[in-house]
Amino acid sequence: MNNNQKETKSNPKKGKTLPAEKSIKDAVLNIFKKALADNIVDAVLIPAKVPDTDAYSWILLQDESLFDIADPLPPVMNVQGGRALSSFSKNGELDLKIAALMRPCEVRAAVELLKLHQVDLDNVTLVSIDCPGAMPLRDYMNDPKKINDSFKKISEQWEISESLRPACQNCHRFSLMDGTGSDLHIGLLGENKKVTLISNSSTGRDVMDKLGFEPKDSLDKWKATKEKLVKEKSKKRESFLKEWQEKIKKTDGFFNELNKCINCHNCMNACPICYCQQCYFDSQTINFKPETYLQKSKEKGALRFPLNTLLFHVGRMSHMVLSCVACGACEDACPVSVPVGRLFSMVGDQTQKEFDYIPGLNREDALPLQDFKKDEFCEVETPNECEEKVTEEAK
Amino acid sequence: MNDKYTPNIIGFLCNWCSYTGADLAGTSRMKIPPSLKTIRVMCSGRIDPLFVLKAFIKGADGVMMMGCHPGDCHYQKGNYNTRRRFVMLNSIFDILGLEKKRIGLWWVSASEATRFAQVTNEYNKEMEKLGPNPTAKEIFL
Amino acid sequence: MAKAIKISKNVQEGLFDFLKSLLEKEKISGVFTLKKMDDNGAVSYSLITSPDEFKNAVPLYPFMPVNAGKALSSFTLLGKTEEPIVAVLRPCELRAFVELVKRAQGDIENFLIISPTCGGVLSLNLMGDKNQDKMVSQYWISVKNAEISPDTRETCQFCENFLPLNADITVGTLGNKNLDKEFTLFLNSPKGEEFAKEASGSSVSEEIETKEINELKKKREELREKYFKETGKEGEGLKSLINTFASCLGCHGCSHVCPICYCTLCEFDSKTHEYQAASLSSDLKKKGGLKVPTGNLLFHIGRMTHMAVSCVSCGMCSDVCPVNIPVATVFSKVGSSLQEEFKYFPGKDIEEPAPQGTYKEDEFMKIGEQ
Amino acid sequence: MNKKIGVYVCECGPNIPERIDIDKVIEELSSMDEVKTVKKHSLLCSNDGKKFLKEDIEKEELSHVVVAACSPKDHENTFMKVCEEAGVNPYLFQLVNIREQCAWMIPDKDEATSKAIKYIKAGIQRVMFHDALKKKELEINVDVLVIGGGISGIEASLSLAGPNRKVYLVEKTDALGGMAGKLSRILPHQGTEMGIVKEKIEQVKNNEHIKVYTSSEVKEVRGFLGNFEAVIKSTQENEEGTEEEIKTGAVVLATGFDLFDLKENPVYGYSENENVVSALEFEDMIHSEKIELKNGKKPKSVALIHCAGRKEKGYCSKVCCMYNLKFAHYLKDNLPDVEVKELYMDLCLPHKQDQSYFDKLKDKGVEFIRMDELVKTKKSGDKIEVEYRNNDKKDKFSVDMVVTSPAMVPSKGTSHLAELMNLPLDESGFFKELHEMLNPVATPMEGVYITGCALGPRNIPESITQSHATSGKILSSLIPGRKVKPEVKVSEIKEDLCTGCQTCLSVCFYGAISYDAFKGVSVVNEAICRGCGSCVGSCPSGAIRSKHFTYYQLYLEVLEALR
Repeated sequence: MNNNQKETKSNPKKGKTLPAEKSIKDAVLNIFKKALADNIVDAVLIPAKVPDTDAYSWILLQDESLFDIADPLPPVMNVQGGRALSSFSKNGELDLKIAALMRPCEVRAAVELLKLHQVDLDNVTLVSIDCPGAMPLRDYMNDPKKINDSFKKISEQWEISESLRPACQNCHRFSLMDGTGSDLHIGLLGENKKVTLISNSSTGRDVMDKLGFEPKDSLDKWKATKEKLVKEKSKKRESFLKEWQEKIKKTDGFFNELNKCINCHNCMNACPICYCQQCYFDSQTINFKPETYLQKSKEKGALRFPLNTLLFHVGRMSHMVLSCVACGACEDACPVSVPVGRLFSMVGDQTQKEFDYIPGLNREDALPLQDFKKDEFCEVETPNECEEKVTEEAK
Repeated sequence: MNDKYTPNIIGFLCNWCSYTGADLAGTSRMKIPPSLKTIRVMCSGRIDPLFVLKAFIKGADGVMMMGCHPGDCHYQKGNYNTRRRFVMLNSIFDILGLEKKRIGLWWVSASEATRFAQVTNEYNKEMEKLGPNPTAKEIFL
Repeated sequence: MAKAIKISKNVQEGLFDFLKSLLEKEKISGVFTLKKMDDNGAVSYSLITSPDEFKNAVPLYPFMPVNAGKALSSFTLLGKTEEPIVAVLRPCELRAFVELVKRAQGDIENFLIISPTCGGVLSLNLMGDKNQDKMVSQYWISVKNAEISPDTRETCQFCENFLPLNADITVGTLGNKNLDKEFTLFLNSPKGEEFAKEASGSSVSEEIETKEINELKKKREELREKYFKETGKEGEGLKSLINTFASCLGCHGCSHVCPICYCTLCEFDSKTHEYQAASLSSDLKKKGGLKVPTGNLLFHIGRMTHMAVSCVSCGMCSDVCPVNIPVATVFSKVGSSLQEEFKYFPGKDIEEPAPQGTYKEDEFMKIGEQ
Repeated sequence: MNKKIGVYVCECGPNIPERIDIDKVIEELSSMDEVKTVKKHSLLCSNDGKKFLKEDIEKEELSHVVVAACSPKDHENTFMKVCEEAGVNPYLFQLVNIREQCAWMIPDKDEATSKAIKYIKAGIQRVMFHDALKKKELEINVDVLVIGGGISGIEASLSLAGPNRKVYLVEKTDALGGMAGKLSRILPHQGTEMGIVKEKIEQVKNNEHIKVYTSSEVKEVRGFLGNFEAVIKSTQENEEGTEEEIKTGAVVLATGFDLFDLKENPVYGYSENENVVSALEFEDMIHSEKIELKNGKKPKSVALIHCAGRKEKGYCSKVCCMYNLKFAHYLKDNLPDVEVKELYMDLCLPHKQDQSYFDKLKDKGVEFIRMDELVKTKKSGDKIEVEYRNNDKKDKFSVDMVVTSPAMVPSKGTSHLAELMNLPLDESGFFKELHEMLNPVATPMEGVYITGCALGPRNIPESITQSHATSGKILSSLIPGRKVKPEVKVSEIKEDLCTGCQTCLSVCFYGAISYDAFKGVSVVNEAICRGCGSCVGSCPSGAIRSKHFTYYQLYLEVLEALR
């Protein structure tokens, strides 16, 4: 199907490989150091480790010395990068040039937010990076040391480990392959002790020129390794999707997955796409008098509290699932380990296919619900009416 | 003497007493530290603790709240609320081990220009001693 | 000596049967209590109206999926329930409900409140754990011996207000050695006595505050001291505060589950406090760098100014924190000092106004005069 | 942004340039792209200054105006008017105080200049977020609510009521007249009986413009000058609780006084001794012209005891001396051989006729005894023994009858009413005037006035004078057809954010906020709100916004100060 066409849409020929004797991390940071030093950008948005703690967070750095605490690929995804970017660029005009280093799913989120006018990318260079995945937040918080070590291993060997976040285990868009809407991409795969800088937009190209990195190195090795890994992960994803579609098909399957939910709405608040200040499902528009609740309870024998759990999740789905980038932030933030990330990603996958839409892929693609084609989805109407419509259009 | 550290102090003054008192201090040519930037509100009751907190977090070296003496509030009782809210914020700072010197509440009436001059100057000295507010340079707020 | 009845049954069965009979005899229209959701251990609060749905009720099950006070508030937000309902709440949940009623966020009328002498609850992320049943039975043993169960949440371990206030009926559990044979219902109100007639028990008169309970209180107070010392190490002030909240995601789950945070839209989620791109360059000039999203401390301290004085130390905030920040401990610490300052005991008396809404002319006289 | 901001720096003659480098200021500000024009003027508040300002605003077609000059206390309104004339909403204007709080308090010119710049920049930031508020005009209500049907209330009602002004007179007892109505005869001329009070009561009853509510009390009053809402509740058994809501433009408190309870202190021997009577009881005797002991005999000796309750209450009730003299005259005139002793702490003879009135008594042989304290009054046989102390010397005498004059104390309703209307009381519990000397009948609540003994002990002429004063105040402010412009910088509630916790209600001292149970949100009555903003500080969800002092406007000032 034409998804595949899209998957291979952006297809850069060449890139710039840079040495990484000391460490990959070092090599990556050097790119940004240079960009900052040469005033190509005024500030860099990058994950960093909070001094004297195990905590990671996003910092927007201008002072070169802060690179010491920066970490391009931390073991956890603390705040979804898209959210971080939007948090300071959504109000008013950004008068600084910023380079933002993010995981592909975070870049996709940023692009979706752009379409929703929740982020200002005019002065932002989005840089994606080959992503080995991240570890579950709570696991890390429970034992930072242990998780750090295992993550080190995993990220070096690009292993699809069970100890990764479920979202990352099932992620097949961990690299540039599906034309992630970034300007630059940093390839880690393939080349040993090297990183590859790949431009993915005119902005990216421009930045590379300014950096004096001429894209003349072949990308074959990187591509080959990547394709292999993508195949592997795509297979894993397929099986994951099947498994969960089965689960949900069962009566109440969906609800049973949610029956631990306590309405803390952490999932929503961690979700980069849920940008509303006031979630509709928090607002007072859905309060009823006690009698009503009592009535509901009498109909079913019992009424579960907190109320509206199902409404919240399905409602939220209807609001954002077409833009769901399957980053898994929601599941990471869930205190009662509801597989909410997997549920949304699974539903998202289906609905997005319906609309032939891949969130965060392409800045030009309109959001499915902000766009329509007269002759689409005839099947939901009666076929012959549909026929007429189309022919009428033709006239 | 040029590189002498001058603190950045914000003063929330109620319109009827303290702001008038400050005006009077000016009219009587009293010397008030330039480090103090006054912000006029109608009643000290309007001073949301969040203003103080936000000013503190944004790096203000000192935040002064000023209003009419209890019982003299132009709006009759507003400053009693102010007092409670201040006590609230103050003990939060206390228990969290934040520098509570950096926030303060003073009653200054419209006629107490001298008191205004005195408290602002004293406070300014105190802040000079205390040095810059770490929040001004802190990244991880 | 308090009025009480002794029921010679296992406390869980006993309470179950009592509630069931109330429901069957239509003395009440519904029971608000915990209910098993499935076999993998999930429980959740429910308003149960039909006796056969009641079979899954687990009134004293040691989990707090939400603060029931908050749940009851969402139930009675638009007015009092017309039909009588029994609610089984833990002491902190009851206090929370009272605080909410004070703020017109709920109505306690027509409720019969039953509350246990509380041994605490297990941490939420243990819900569905493969050892859940083992831990629960362990829990009941420590309740019998009035000990602090190791699996209970930190907040519960140092909770000193584990005897219910304002409950119509108090279920005596802590320190009752033969809890699986007999237990006591303390009847604190005429309403309680009225309903207790339905319970098949012999009336006795006992003291709620037994020796065991007082000892437990002591133990917990010591723990409290300890935990309070450990969080926000004195002196370090700002730095330690920053480190404590360093990993905060800004998911604001703590305020979403907090029973006292009743606002539909938290001020700190509103546009008001959003970062303005315009101030970025000046901030970066000053600091050289900036953590984003910003406003982390503003949120936490700001939230304190709003609710800490009414904090009932129910621990929900810690429970839902995805990054293990001891939110409850910090807030409980701040809260208790504020409550001392204002001589306010949250959840004690519905008539007593919350400190924000009142003042005395002759309090804090020194403030502002220096 | 289509905002065109003009900044005008006033030199205020030599005042500002002396300390602030205005050209530097102008240079600094001109570089801001928000600013369309920056100009200076030697004296903006002068006529040609205002002319210049108006014309320049028009010429530059400004949308917002910032004036850097003196304190807003001085000329905010002046310049707001100019803006209005120049077609700019007066609230899209900000006056920055660079004189009092900059030039005049900072000797160092550079410091003063840089601070001035900060202030003005803050003003510019702020003004961009101002809302174009609109002053509303409210038709004033000229009617008056008078609380208290004593002589003061009656007098006030009579002098206020007229063809175009209705008066609602509320009296808690079942009859008008109050304490004055209980007096036998009224000083100074002994001749008059109850006459004048009766007369006045009649006049009130016959006045079609006065509506009298006896056995009623005021349950609720809120509002401000020209716009009060009150609820009058009947306390009569048969119509218990019937309420009437009225609208008036002013409120007069004439709640009068009560008498000190002699039982409070045993030294007066009041309760256990039938021939110890209170002044009011004696008035009744005079009224019925039966001055008799309980046994029906005429008293041969009477002691008139002044200052009962003076020590306890800590003030002189001012009128007792004179009516005691009145009693003495009466006794001497009607029981020629009666022996009269007056026992006083200090004699209070404030008025011009008083002295001669007192001297006459000496001629009539009344004995005046000074005391520091009354020790006891006790029965001995059929006589009453009165023991007192003067300096450190104790002494005693016996009489047949004792008349004790209790002090005037605030009437029962006072504290309740004060609470209801948020009015201050003085330390003795009487209403507190706005200023004893300069504003003796006004209160902190504009449109609420006090007269008579509600303010403390007074005699009848004084009370009447005050009632006239009160009426004068009201008549001169509540002119029919006049309009009032209520405060527009008031609070407003964003209903979608309001949780209905009603914390704001409890911190609003004007009762300007009410709760809409149907919507479940608080509602601000803009006509009553004074814009103090106390509610804003109390609202956890940030649902309340105080116009012209919004969170953001103030926050911008903070940011600018910290930049």
